[in-house]
Amino acid sequence: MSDHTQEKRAAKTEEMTVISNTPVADGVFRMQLEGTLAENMVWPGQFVHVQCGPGTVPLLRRPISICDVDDQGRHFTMIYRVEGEGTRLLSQKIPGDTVNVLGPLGHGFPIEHRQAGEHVVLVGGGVGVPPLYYLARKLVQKGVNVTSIIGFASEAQVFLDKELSQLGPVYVTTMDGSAGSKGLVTDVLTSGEMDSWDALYSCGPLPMLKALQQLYESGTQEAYISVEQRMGCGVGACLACVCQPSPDAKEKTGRSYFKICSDGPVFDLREVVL
Amino acid sequence: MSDHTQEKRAAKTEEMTVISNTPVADGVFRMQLEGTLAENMVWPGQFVHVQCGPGTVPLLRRPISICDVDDQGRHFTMIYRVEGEGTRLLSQKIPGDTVNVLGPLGHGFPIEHRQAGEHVVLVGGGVGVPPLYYLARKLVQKGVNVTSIIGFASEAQVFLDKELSQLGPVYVTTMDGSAGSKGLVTDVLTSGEMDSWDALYSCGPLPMLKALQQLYESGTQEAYISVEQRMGCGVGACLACVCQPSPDAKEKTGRSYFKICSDGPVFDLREVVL
Amino acid sequence: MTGLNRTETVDRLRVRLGDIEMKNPVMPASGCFGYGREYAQFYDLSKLGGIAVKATTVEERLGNPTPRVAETPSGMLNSIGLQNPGMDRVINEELPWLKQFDIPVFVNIAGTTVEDYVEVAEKISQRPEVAALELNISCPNVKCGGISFGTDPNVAADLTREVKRVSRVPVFVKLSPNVTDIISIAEKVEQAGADGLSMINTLLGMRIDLKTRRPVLANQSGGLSGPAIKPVAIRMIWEVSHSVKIPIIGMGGIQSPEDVVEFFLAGASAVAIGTANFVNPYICPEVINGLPRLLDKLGVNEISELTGKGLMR
Amino acid sequence: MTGLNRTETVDRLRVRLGDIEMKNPVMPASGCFGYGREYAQFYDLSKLGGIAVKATTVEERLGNPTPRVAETPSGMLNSIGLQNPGMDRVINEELPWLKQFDIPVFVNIAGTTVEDYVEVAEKISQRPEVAALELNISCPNVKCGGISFGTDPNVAADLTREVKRVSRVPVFVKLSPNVTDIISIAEKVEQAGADGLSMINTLLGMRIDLKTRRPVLANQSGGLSGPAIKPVAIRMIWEVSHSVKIPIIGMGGIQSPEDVVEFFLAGASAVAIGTANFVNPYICPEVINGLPRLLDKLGVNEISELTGKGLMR
Ligand SMILES: Cc1cc2nc3c(=O)[nH]c(=O)nc-3n(C[C@H](O)[C@H](O)[C@H](O)COP(=O)(O)OP(=O)(O)OC[C@H]3O[C@@H](n4cnc5c(N)ncnc54)[C@H](O)[C@@H]3O)c2cc1C
Ligand SMILES: Cc1cc2nc3c(=O)[nH]c(=O)nc-3n(C[C@H](O)[C@H](O)[C@H](O)COP(=O)(O)OP(=O)(O)OC[C@H]3O[C@@H](n4cnc5c(N)ncnc54)[C@H](O)[C@@H]3O)c2cc1C
Ligand SMILES: Cc1cc2nc3c(=O)[nH]c(=O)nc-3n(C[C@H](O)[C@H](O)[C@H](O)COP(=O)(O)O)c2cc1C
Ligand SMILES: Cc1cc2nc3c(=O)[nH]c(=O)nc-3n(C[C@H](O)[C@H](O)[C@H](O)COP(=O)(O)O)c2cc1C
Ligand code: FES
Ligand code: FES
Repeated sequence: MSDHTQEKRAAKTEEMTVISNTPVADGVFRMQLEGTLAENMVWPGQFVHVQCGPGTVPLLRRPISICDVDDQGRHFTMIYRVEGEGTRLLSQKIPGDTVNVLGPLGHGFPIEHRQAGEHVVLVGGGVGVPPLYYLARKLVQKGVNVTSIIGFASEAQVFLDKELSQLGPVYVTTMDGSAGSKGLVTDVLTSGEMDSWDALYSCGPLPMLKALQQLYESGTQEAYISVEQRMGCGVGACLACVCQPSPDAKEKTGRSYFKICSDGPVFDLREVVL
Repeated sequence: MSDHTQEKRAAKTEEMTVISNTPVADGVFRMQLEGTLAENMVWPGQFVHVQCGPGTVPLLRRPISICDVDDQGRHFTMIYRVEGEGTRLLSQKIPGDTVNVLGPLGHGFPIEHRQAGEHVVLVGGGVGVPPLYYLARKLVQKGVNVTSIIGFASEAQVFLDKELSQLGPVYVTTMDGSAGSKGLVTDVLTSGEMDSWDALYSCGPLPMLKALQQLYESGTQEAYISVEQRMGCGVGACLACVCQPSPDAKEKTGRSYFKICSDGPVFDLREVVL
Repeated sequence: MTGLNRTETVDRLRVRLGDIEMKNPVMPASGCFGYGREYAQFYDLSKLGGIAVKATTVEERLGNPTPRVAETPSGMLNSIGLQNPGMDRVINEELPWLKQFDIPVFVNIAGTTVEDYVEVAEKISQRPEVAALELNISCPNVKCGGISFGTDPNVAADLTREVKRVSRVPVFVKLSPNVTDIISIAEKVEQAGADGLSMINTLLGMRIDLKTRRPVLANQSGGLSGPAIKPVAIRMIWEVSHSVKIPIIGMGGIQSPEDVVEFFLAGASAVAIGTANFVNPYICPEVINGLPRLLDKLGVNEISELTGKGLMR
Repeated sequence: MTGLNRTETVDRLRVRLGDIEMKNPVMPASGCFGYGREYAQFYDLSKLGGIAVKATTVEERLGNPTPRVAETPSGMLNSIGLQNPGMDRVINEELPWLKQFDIPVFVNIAGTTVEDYVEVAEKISQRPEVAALELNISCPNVKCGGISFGTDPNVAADLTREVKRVSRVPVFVKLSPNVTDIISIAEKVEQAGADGLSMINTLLGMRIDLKTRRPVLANQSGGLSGPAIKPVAIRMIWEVSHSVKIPIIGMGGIQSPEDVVEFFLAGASAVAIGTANFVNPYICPEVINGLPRLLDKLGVNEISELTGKGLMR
């Protein structure tokens, strides 16, 4: 729902081929999928809707963020945590298997107005970190300076820290202090050690997003969050995934609700009620 | 439900390993499965109840006859036709995959009273032929002379003809005459070209079994048939698979119904109403 | 394919629901397809036999709190509620857009009082884009302690009668399966003037999260849809089609041409596909395209021949 | 595991259904386990929390014609009918055999008139092997035009009252889910003296074979069971448990320890497993064995603490 226009390419379905599917942290897998769909995945922050099994159990697709796309647009990467039946089935796929993917879906992070030399902070938590990686790559390509602050439960859950550190400084936090600094990502933001920044982009669990809203809602700094919700269609038709606009956004947009799958998942931090 | 006692070994479930799974005729596959269960499969005519998929679709197991067991009791063979979803999933299994098998189940063909030198006719139709192969092997081991009459729709559907011909004479019939003689298995039986026989064992589609009943019911020659019915449990608990005893059998056994899965699938030809 | 064959293929799938002609029997089910815009990015909606749009009420409704969907074995639960922008915006913004596809539009209408329904019916049915109303009687009736209109034959019949009085287009009544005796409801609704029936709406179901110990849906319970309910739909359509003469739009778990034929044999004259759109956005055209081959296999020329041709055993 | 731990494990699973003690909450469901003999070849039945045996009638019944089962997405249909050898043979041949396992036996009883039920109840409940009767009220009532006893609150209550009058053991009433308002039936049945409820019986469903154009089941329609109906069962148990005080035996699609806990949170005090026995003959002991670990994971000591502990949202 941002004002910024951004190239959004067509979504379709495709049986994509698994190139790799390997654990990157405790219960977390990285899957690379090949197919023509990848060339449409040009906007970081979008997601795909994935059919995890062949039959009717599980019935619905699962939304997973696009974590990276190769520069030729031939394959993309997603990183997912095994939560329930759907992601468990995904984790059993081996190279050569196919996965039916619907995407790319939704509105990603608005970045076309970013200028070289700006400083952007990426704030991620757990399986909210993956979309930030593709975002970081795109930003760095534009000459934007990127600092990542990524939080996990503990050391065993940490991933993408090394990859992100090749694109800019990375702060890792863990709840138990077993890796990086002990505490929350917001502790880093408020610690004073951060350089000033031009925009913040975030994806992570609801409490994290709420904490960010509390920190920045009343201010004026540019900030975007990617929001999760249980989905049905993933394309804006079923109204499973609605969220409420803030009073301001309601007035500005005339909208009484947003659909996270198609208006989001990325929203202006001040635009939605969490 | 035959009077003859026969060794019936315990049934259990096992994740058996697919050794091979290859087409043997149009839409018909032979699957070899390895596991300790095979050593209990000593009685020809018994069946296994097979879980075709991992989840709840399809939900129920599928009954498939035991077609052969190696002499060491390490693996067994089944031959199945792709009919619907269950057998379709089975046909996609590759060596190394596992299949959950419950068995061996039911009462097989009574053969412990057979004498060397006797002449036995095996009459099979379509996917009713497989259990007759194991039966033929066991009979030949006892020195019994075996003649097989096996019927199929057409040439493309014929299977096990070569294997059976190593155990005795084989008559093939097809509906369209594209292989063997044109017509039904019963045509061979009534043609007069058959030597006289001491017993008949049969497995095949309902119309075939009915024709056999009509031919021999009023006579006194020993004859057994293996009957099919849609099954639930496969072990005699749910009463999905009942059939009616003939008046004689009712009187003799005091039974008002038979369970095909546990009293059968093999019955005396004169024992059941088809 | 030659032009001749193509014409034949089209004709084979043609069905009639009373006065409504459909070039094929498949439409998306209400609530599962929005007003069509989202799926128009995947294919040309004029391929559809028709379209049933989301329940429309007098005023805008915001529906239930989230989470609104949950997964069940071969099914899903939803508690969207009656979220919709209200009839005026539907009339001004959605219906005109749908006109371009030249397919019969079934507008699902809902309310909490008879007056609500009548108001929507009157206004919506005047729009030239509307082929028929689909009366969603599964809604709670606020004047009867919140019990759904669809659970009492007389209440359902009264509502049907009132809506028929004002509607300029045929009225299909969408029956709730959460009833003891669906036959008597269908019969009463037919007597009250319904031009057809849609069945079935969702079964009431629920899931509880073991960790939070709370229902997965914020609304506690929701409507069960998808393949899991197909046998219930088939049974109800079979029973009802043996008791009424008006045409039935069948739905509940359809995801293949085979399912469509099963619904026809049970008594349906057309079908709607709901949940399966979420699994495969192309499901409606794929099912439509698959029908001619299945008819060939079954030795049937026109699909309309199959309606109610299921035989007793 | 040490002896001490083992004792603790056993205690954690203990539940009470009124006066009936069960060492664990899992029993096979009526009709899915015969009288136990077949499954005794797979494991020692004394591992079970109890056993519900097939519906028993006054005289022998031969049930419906075959085919009697059909497959549906995540479910199955059955139309076994009330096939059973009649109460005398159950009393003489089956119950004495079950005695050896020392587990509560729930005898499911059925009939077509109130008198039938009363006769079976009186006779069966005198047997020392019987812990409780399970009143199957889904049967057609021949004196009321074949409508099931279970669909009318007053008919169900009258039947319950008559059976209670003669029964020497607690009476659990097994509710049919094919009703508009299961709460009022549950309440009436409770008022009529029921000691507990079993729910749910099967949903009515049907499948049609495309080739023969006939219903797959010889009886046309049948009862839908298995995972597909779980969300309906959870919803009904949740609703009913908020309206009655008597204990509920929950069933409908259970196939894992997680399912058992979901039923407890919805309001069940024990559970029965039906269809899953056909898929995995060891399912009951496997679920029982898996429960302690799940309780650990959920931080719960005794499973009985979970009954009705599902929270509103
Ligand atoms: C836009 C978006 C992007 C996401 N990106 C990622 C990602 O990159 N990596 C990752 O690991 N996870 C991601 N998630 C969360 C992921 O969708 C869930 O973990 C996953 O759906 C769980 O499915 P399951 O079958 O394993 O679990 P189950 O709990 O068995 O799922 C049951 C149902 O609940 C839904 N569900 C459960 N948890 C969530 C959740 N957190 N959000 C939405 N639906 C949920 C499932 O989709 C399914 O319909 C994303 C979610 C959204 C909405
Ligand atoms: C004792 C016995 C032994 C059998 N041995 C063999 C064999 O060796 N080779 C072989 O190819 N087939 C055999 N069959 C038939 C085989 O069980 C069915 O073809 C198979 O179950 C079809 O399953 P499906 O999912 O592919 O078909 P679907 O039609 O989708 O099955 C739907 C349901 O109907 C049942 N069903 C369908 N056809 C039959 C049938 N003919 N008999 C019993 N149940 C059926 C299925 O088990 C399932 O529950 C045997 C059947 C029985 C009873
Ligand atoms: C998300 C969702 C929303 C629905 N909304 C409506 C609705 O607004 N009005 C209505 O009559 N039915 C509604 N339904 C019911 C469907 O139209 C359909 O009757 C039901 O889902 C069964 O079909 P299916 O199994 O193909 O989904 C909805 C179903 C779903 C899954
Ligand atoms: C084959 C079969 C036979 C059944 N017979 C009976 C019966 O005799 N009496 C009864 O009350 N319920 C009967 N039921 C219903 C079950 O006891 C149970 O309520 C229902 O199947 C739901 O549980 P499930 O999904 O675990 O099977 C039967 C169910 C099946 C599948
Ligand atoms: S998931 Fe269907 S509208 Fe968003
Ligand atoms: S299949 Fe259950 S008794 Fe035979």
